[in-house]
Amino acid sequence: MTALLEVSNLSCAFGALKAVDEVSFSVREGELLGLIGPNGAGKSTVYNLIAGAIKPTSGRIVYKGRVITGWKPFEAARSGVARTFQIPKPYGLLSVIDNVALSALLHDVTVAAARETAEAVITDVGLADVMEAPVSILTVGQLKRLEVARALALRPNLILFDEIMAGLTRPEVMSMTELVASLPSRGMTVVWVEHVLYAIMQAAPRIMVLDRGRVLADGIPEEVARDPAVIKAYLGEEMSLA
Amino acid sequence: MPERGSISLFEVVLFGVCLTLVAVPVPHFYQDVMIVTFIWAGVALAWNIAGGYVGLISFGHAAFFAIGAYTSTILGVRYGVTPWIGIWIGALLAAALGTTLALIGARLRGPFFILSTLAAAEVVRIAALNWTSLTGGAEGIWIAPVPNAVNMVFASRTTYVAVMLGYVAAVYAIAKTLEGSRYGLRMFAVRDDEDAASAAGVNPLLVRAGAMTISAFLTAIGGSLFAQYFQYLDPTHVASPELSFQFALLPALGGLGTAIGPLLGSFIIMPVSELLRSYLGAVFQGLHLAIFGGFLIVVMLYFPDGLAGALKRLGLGRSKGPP
Amino acid sequence: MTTFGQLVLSGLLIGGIYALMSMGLTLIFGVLRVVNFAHGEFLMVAMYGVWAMTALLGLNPYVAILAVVPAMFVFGALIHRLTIATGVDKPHLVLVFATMGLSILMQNVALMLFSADLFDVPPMFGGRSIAIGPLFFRVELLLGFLIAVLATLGLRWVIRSTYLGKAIRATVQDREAAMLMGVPVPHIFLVTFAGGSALIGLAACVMMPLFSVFPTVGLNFVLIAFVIVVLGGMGSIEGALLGGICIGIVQAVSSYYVAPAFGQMFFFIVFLLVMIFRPAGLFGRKGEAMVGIN
Amino acid sequence: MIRNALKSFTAAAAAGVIALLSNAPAGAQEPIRIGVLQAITGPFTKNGTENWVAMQIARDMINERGGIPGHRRKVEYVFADTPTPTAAITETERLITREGVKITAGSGLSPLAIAVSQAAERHGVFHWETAGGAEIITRRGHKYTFQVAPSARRYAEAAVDFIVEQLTERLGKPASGLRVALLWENRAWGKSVGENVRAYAPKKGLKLIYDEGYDQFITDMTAIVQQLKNVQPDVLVAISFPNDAILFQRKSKELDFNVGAFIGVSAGYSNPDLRNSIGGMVNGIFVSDFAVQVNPKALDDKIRPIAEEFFKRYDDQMKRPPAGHASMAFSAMWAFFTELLPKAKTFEPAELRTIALGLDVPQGAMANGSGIKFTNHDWAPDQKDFGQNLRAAVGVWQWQSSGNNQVFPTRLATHQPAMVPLPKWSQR
Repeated sequence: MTALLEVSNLSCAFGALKAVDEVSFSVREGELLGLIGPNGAGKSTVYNLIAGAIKPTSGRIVYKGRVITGWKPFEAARSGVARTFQIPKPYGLLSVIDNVALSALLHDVTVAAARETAEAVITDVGLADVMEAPVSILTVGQLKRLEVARALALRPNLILFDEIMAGLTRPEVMSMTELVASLPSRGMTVVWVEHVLYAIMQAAPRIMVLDRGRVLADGIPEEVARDPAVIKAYLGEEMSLA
Repeated sequence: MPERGSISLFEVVLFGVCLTLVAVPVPHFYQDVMIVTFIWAGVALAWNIAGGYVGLISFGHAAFFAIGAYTSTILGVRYGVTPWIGIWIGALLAAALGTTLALIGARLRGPFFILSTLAAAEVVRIAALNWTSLTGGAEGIWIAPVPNAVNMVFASRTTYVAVMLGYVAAVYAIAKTLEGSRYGLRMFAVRDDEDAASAAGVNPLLVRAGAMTISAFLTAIGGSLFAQYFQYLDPTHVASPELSFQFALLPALGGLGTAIGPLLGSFIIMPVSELLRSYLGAVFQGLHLAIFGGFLIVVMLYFPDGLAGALKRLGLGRSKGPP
Repeated sequence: MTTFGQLVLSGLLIGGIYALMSMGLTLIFGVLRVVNFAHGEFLMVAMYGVWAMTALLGLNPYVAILAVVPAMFVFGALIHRLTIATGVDKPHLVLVFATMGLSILMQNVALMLFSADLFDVPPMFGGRSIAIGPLFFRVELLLGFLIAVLATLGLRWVIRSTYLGKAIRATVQDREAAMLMGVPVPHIFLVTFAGGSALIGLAACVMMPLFSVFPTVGLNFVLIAFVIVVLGGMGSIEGALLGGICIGIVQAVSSYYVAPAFGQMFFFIVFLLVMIFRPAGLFGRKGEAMVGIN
Repeated sequence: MIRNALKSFTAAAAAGVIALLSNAPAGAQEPIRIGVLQAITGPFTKNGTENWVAMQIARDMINERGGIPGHRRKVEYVFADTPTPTAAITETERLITREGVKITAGSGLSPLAIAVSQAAERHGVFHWETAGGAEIITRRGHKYTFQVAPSARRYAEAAVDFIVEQLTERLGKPASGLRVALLWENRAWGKSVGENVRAYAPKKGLKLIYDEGYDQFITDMTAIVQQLKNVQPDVLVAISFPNDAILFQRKSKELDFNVGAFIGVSAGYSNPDLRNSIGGMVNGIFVSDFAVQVNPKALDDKIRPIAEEFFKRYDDQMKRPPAGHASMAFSAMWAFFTELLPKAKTFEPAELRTIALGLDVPQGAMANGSGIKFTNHDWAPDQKDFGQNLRAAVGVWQWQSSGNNQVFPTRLATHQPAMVPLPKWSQR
């Protein structure tokens, strides 16, 4: 299996603050990588760098053997990289199905077809009952799932999740975790930034820990959880592993 | 109220009414009101494609209107090119300016974009005013009122009404089709959240430029038709900021983002303001405009989705989503 | 050389007055993120106010400041309560059109009250102008310029050094955060809008000795104000002053050397160029324009 | 009890109303309805309102005298506000098709006149244009548009003739040696007068050493005044509107720009409240304009009292003397009532047209010293005078401390030109 995504010596600084400092890692085709770390560890920055939302100060990102450092978000999407937004960004004046249908349009030609795709995905993430509703009436949990739905509707190779569990009830988390875990089997590679550890720890076969913009640990959940450095980094934060 | 994309009974009836209005003999005054209403409605619809669908609020559409009007007229009067052709040339020129403005404004949002369009329109006005050799300057340029189908000058008022209705209908159809199409969906997405749209593979700049181009194109056609009906053009009239504002106000009052909004806006506001002027204008200097201003404030603050939205809320439309 | 000197001098002085006239606009935009399209009509109202003070009470326009500025503050507060406050957290186009309606309303009410006649205040300082060698300027212009500079410094001080100023800056940086920190944001908005209007009142007092007032006088100035505010970087007070002076000089010099008829066109082109290459304005902070997103 | 009282009261009131209604002179036919179009809102408000007032005075005066002579029919106006050209068309259409008027009058400013006359012509309605000056109004081959007011060209010629006949020797220079500057506001009016000056001046041996236009929204005149200062003209002809006229005078004084003689053309400089705006600075300015208050000797005895009454009434109502366009509006309407309509039988446009073309009213028979002689209306695009009133009086009057006094042409003059050469600002 070749590396789908290759991140090498990636750095990004905002003024004096080095949010990401010489980070390198690679993700294989069909892998599910969990990205965790205490607040301000640089998770979201790495995430946005890959998604093309911000440009790195140095380092490079290779996707499918192609250097994509600092590409535009829509280029990312078109070449198969989907993302969600930590703070949901729905199209406020559109219905749920149209929100998703827009993503589906990346591959579908007609609106009708896109809406069909959208319906399937929406059912998948469990929003069937609000299919036609305006997004204005959705709860936080539902908005999070809408984000996931929009990402899935792009039918990407690489899908980036950003704290999709935040604000979800425990049962919601469970169903969502199942969904995410099932994605690799559907031929998608997943990079998943998450704060809700119990979810990611059980779903992700590989966990990478970031702290102060550097990679702290990288391995299977059990090892990572036992890693003293990680525990030290997380000290103070309540932590329920596995 | 009609749904996005699909044609509703309401629209069919509305169109029917307009057709009969054209068919049956009505006093000239009403025909003129209809002509102006139709042209303005068409331009309002065109404006809405940029302003309502993509959120590119423009206070410079008079520039496109003027370019259309002047191009077809100058070609016709000076070079004997029939307006039937001139219209399209004018529309293309305006479209080019539209694209340019969208690209110029690539980094501009909200008020900043508005002001850039306002400034661009002023440049056009002053140019038209001073480029006398081409536009006839302030004394304007006029079309000989000699009826002749080739010169698109008609003997009967009714013909004009019919042509203008054709224009509105066409623009409405285009707006409607856009609404239902994938391009429409992309426009709405860019308007509502550019980052999300971009993350969904939509190139926002392209969408903005496209919308502006179409909008300018259709506006210019309205300008040419107006010139043919009015048969006299001068910059202080067809390129004035006031006109730009009017083009923006009608959709805003009617309701942005759907085709029906601008249509209702024009069909209600234009006749009403004409009548207000007719009956109050002689009594109280300025009263009719003062009323209009106040009305605009109230609608914007308390019915931000315009008359169409207000009517919808009054239950005239199918309710969306679960109760 | 004399000619050029005269153009620059006159441009500089009138520019200062343009700046003063734009300060209210830029302040209101900077804090509320609202472009007040009725700005010109606020100026018109204030100018009628000054005229009334001089015509009815025989006050000197500069003395009238004491009455007009507070009056405009109240007027602004009133307008804010009645219209702006309702729309400030709605999409920006709501207030764009609402203020547009406001401008139409005010213009025509003025027309009903004052007719379309031009009103002026009697000339002061014996209507004489001061001569420095071959260069001439009117005392009113100089006074206006100085008042503009003082206003800039004063405003700067208020924003930088008072509690109100701190609250305002907090609001500008992050409404929600400010709210959480206990800054009464709605109140700040009210005060800012009223303050902006008061500034327009000040401008009116300075302008009345130089310009006639009539219902549509706003049109003559509002576009200049927009250009200046964008040039200076929306929301930047110092920027407004520099922008105003820029426009004043550009206008005078370009009209002289190109052609008076194109003087107007010239600064719109300047404006568009700035828009393209420096959306944040010549003196504005970078990325400022992006904040315009509603 | 009270109810009864009310009953009887209402009854009485009703009776009174009826009495009032039936009060019209016995045997009088229904009034002659004339559609009047003036802008009383929008950018043209000022002139429009003044014209409207003057026209109303004409109506009242004729009605008080028992209506149209020989017909005993009163005059009734149907008014419409025409803020923009578009509005002008719809409003004209309304008056014609809804109110059924066969005669329209007014419109005043050229852009509006163009629209109104076009709509009227389309319906074969008789249009009596009282003030619009642009030649295009009548150059379009309309059969029923009669422009009583002088065209832009006449203002230009009056100004130039005045310079040649009156100013040259006063300034002690031959026409050929005179440095003349031309300044115009670049909308329709200023442009067309400017063009005509440009065309006519050389014919009279004058040469223009300066010729510039400026935008209506100008806020700073520095550049223009400085340019003029540098070219040092002997005479300056300026076509301005009120606001820019004031700006220009103030800036000239500020920059101490002095000129031998200053001639303003109509609009801005004829605006009566110019004196309130710039005070004594107005004195000495010449204005090429419709004749306003002309030498009574120039008026024939029939019209003299009428003119005086008009000026009085206008003054009572507006608290200032009428501007040229207002007094032209009055004169035109009065002539319409007393010269044209009495000859009419059917009051149909076709008939009115024949009468109008036949009119031969000597100069001095109208309240502002004009007369009426229309040129033929056959299609003749090159014909400058086409459809114009050759006897519309244009003259030059001067702002003098004693008032606005007619100084040119000598036939109408009440005073001699004064303050030539114009004293330097330092001595004013």
